[in-house]
Amino acid sequence: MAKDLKEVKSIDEIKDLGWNEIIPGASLFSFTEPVENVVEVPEEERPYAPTNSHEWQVGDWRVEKPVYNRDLCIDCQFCWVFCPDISILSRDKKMIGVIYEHCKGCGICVEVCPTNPKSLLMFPEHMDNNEALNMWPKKEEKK
Amino acid sequence: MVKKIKNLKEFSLSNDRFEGANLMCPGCSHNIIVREVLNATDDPVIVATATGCLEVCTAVYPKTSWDVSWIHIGFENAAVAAATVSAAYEVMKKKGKLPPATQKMVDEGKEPKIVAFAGDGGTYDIGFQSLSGAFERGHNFMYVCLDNEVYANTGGQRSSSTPIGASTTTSPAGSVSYGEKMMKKSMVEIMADHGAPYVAQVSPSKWKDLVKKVQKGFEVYGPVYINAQSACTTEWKHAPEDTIEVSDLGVDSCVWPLYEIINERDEHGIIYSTKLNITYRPKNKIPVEEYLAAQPRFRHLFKPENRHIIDLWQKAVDTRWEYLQRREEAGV
Amino acid sequence: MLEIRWHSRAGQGAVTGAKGLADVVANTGKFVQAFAFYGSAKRGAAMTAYNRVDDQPILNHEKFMRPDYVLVIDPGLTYTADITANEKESTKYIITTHLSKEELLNSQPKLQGKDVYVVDCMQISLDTIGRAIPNAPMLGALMKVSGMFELDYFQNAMKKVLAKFPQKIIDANMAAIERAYNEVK
Amino acid sequence: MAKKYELNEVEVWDGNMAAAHALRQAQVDIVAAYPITPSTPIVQNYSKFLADGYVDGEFIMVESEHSAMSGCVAASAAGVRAATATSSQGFALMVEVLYQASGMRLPIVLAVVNRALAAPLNVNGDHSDMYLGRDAGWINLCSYNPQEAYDLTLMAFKIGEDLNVRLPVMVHQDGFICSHTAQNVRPLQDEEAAEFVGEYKPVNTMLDVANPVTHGVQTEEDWHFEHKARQHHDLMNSFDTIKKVFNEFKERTGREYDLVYTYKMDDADVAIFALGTTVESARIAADQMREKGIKAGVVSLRVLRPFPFKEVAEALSNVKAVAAMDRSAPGGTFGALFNEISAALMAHGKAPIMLNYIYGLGGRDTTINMLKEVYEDLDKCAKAGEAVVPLQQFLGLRGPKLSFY
Repeated sequence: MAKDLKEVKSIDEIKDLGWNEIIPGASLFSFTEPVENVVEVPEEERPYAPTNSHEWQVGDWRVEKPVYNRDLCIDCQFCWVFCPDISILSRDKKMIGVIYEHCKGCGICVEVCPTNPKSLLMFPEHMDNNEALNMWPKKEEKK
Repeated sequence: MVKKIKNLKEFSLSNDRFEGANLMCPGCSHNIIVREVLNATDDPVIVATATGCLEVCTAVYPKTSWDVSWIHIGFENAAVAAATVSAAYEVMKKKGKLPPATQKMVDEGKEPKIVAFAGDGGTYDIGFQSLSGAFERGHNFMYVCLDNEVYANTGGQRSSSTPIGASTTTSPAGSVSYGEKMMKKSMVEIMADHGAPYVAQVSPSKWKDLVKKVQKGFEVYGPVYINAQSACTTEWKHAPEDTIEVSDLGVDSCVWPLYEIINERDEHGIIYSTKLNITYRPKNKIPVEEYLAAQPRFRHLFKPENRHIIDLWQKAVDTRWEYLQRREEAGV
Repeated sequence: MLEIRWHSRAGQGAVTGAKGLADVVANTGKFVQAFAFYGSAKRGAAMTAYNRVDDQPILNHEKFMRPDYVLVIDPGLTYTADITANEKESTKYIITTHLSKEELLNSQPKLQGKDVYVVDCMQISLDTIGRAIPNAPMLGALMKVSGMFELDYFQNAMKKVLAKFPQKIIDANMAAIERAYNEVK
Repeated sequence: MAKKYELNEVEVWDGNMAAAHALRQAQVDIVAAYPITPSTPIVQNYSKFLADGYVDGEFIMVESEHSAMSGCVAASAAGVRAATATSSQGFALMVEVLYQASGMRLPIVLAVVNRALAAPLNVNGDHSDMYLGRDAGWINLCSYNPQEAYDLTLMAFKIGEDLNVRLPVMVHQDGFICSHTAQNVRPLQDEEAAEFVGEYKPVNTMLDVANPVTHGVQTEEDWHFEHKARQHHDLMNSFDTIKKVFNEFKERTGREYDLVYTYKMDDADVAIFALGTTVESARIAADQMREKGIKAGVVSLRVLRPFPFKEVAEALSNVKAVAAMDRSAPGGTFGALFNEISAALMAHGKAPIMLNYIYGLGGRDTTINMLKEVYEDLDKCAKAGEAVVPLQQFLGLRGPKLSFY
């Protein structure tokens, strides 16, 4: 009998499965237990299966990372709605930060940010976020 | 059940059912569209996806990026897949054999929404037969075409959605060619002519317009077609951060007009009214040239010998914009 | 094993006739087979249908047959189709025609010396059913010639086969069977 | 609730009607189909059953066979019982999706009414379509007459849906010679058939919104091999379930099925190995040969896939010469049956003389006399102790004799 992927606890465990342990048909599950109405459950409370890409990361794709400056943000949610990678964490209509595990560094959030100066800016991947915040530019004069 | 979304802040309360760490390119519009569609409803959603970028990047064993049930069969059959899931749902509902959690949602007025996603290759070309059949049969589902005007998944070949002058890997611009020779196929009208109750064209950059149309689509019974502009950083060759800007240029130049066609039907399904509504009018209609200039796939058109194609583009866009406005005025 | 070949035009009901006969025979506990040669031609084209009847399960799936009975339900086929193909010495022919047996043999000399019966299934079906569907009367004629079943028994059995049809049609078919049974010579 | 269909103890059904009743009695939830000769009457009959209230599910008349099988895949993944029927060109159009159905491990039932493949176009029976799909990862059951088309179609649901199997099943019957030939069929009554087939057991249904499932993933080289291995393993191991279901069916009906079909093979010197209706015609030929003192037998596969490798070798272990009868244009090699039987025999250390006959293409009549000619050839070879006729011959062909090797 195939190992039930729902019982697999970690990503590493999946990698070691033999042909005899995988689910027939290569079906994958999103959660380890039933979630009655998923839209009512925020991601931090979901019983994600290790087979859910939420549990994986693509942060290493980035060359530059978006850094978020709370002091300037007006919580307009443009970054949230246009982020292709569900990497803008927003709760109760407030922008909280960037999910770096899932952010591929596309820079859309920075482009769509309407504040002046912007509340999100791209910085080199290796730079410390506090250092980046210290380097934040001043308000740009309208040309 | 229609989800109330007054503004973007309210929309941001949505808990996504599409997950990160998928393998789509940075800056891909497909993801933005999928999020906007799924977040447009709080009802359960079941998804079918055609072979294409979205499929190969969101369900690569052993991981899935979907928190809704999802199926992929092939390149050309997303429509029949969604349509048959819809039929299977209705059979099980009629027989009283739905799984308990699903039955509970239905009892609360939250009917599952069945959505197919496919690219323009899977829609305009290889999947057209299956799409046409499913629409003619009138199944209750929504079909969203992620229209990036190119076979992106296989490396940028032309499709029948590729616009004139675009350089693709099978319609390359060269010393004696300006690239793609054909005008884009008018998919929205073709699908409206199937008698579908609701058909619309959307852009992810105009999120509110998109969400509203998806919600309208979910409210009608029958097949709904949504043609979504999907700027492709890889094949349109713009920078990933420019996805939304390029999309806006398309909308504001009227290259990608936002409109809907509503076929109103009586209780026998006879269409008694067809209405085309333009849902967005740019305040300043910008020249097509600005849209083309933002995308290196059109770079060669700016050579002197190809300038006439830019003129042709402008003429085509103006004519079409005129046509849409006249239809809207005439109420047909 | 009893073998029957029908000559018909597509649309005249030979397949239905062959299947109806099979249905009736199967009810007696015998084993049956009913099939036809189909081509791509549509309504009006000459075609053949077949029956096999046996006391054992029928295993033979060859189309080749040396028929015990040849049933011709369209008058024209007597002249245009190869109705004597693969015949045996004992093969009996039941032929739809408005001619007398003598006139028929004169008009189609290759039937001379054979065991030939004539019946005007076409006229009978027009008179009784109101349409040129000569299959039911041919079955009536076959019953008479072969002695396979008594008329009453066969008519009752056919009523069951035709049960899904309106009473009017059943009655018309019964009349057609009876007339042909009585008129075949 | 579907109405009960009143059935006689003995019905006179052609193979298509028999298969249609089996689908009806299995109370298939979704039949998605496209018409093609000679399988069309199966889905016509089914839609009539639906129109008359004898079926509760849905019949979806799609726009192509590709969509027919795609619809079955989607319905099955959604968690409902799905089935369809096809032939020939329609089967060919389905092939892409056949692989998807088996790879996704969905127990769809496909009634295949075997027909030649164009060109030239031909609507009549041969096994070209069967051969085209034999490596698609489906269980393949073969019937020789309408009764068996009915029996095996009913059994197909029970076999494919078994939780140890979860594979799609094709049931083959010969175009026209079986599909359009009415013969005595003893059906089960509706309730008995329903009880035998059982309620559909959905696995990982897409309709369960509380347990989202992803069907039809992509695999890279790191996983594809394992999934295909698992699929092959489960297909190879489906023999146990197939035999179990055959046994249950026998207990219920007295009708006996086995992986390999044999007739008078206990003492046979020569054997015809064929598929489909020819198997039964060959029995008549074998009996007639025996009257002449030639010990002739017949062997066939009831289960083409998984291929009963060991049982085939066992069935032929004592014969001197075997004719593998392939009803499909071999396309530049020996017929598939010839190759597979030869491999089974060689692997088991048996080496009877093997002959290959290509026959019956495009519905060409296969007569008892032709089959007797084959036995005569086999007898000659058996007596000579070597092949004294060409190894591959075309049987019943006009023009000069065509043979190879």
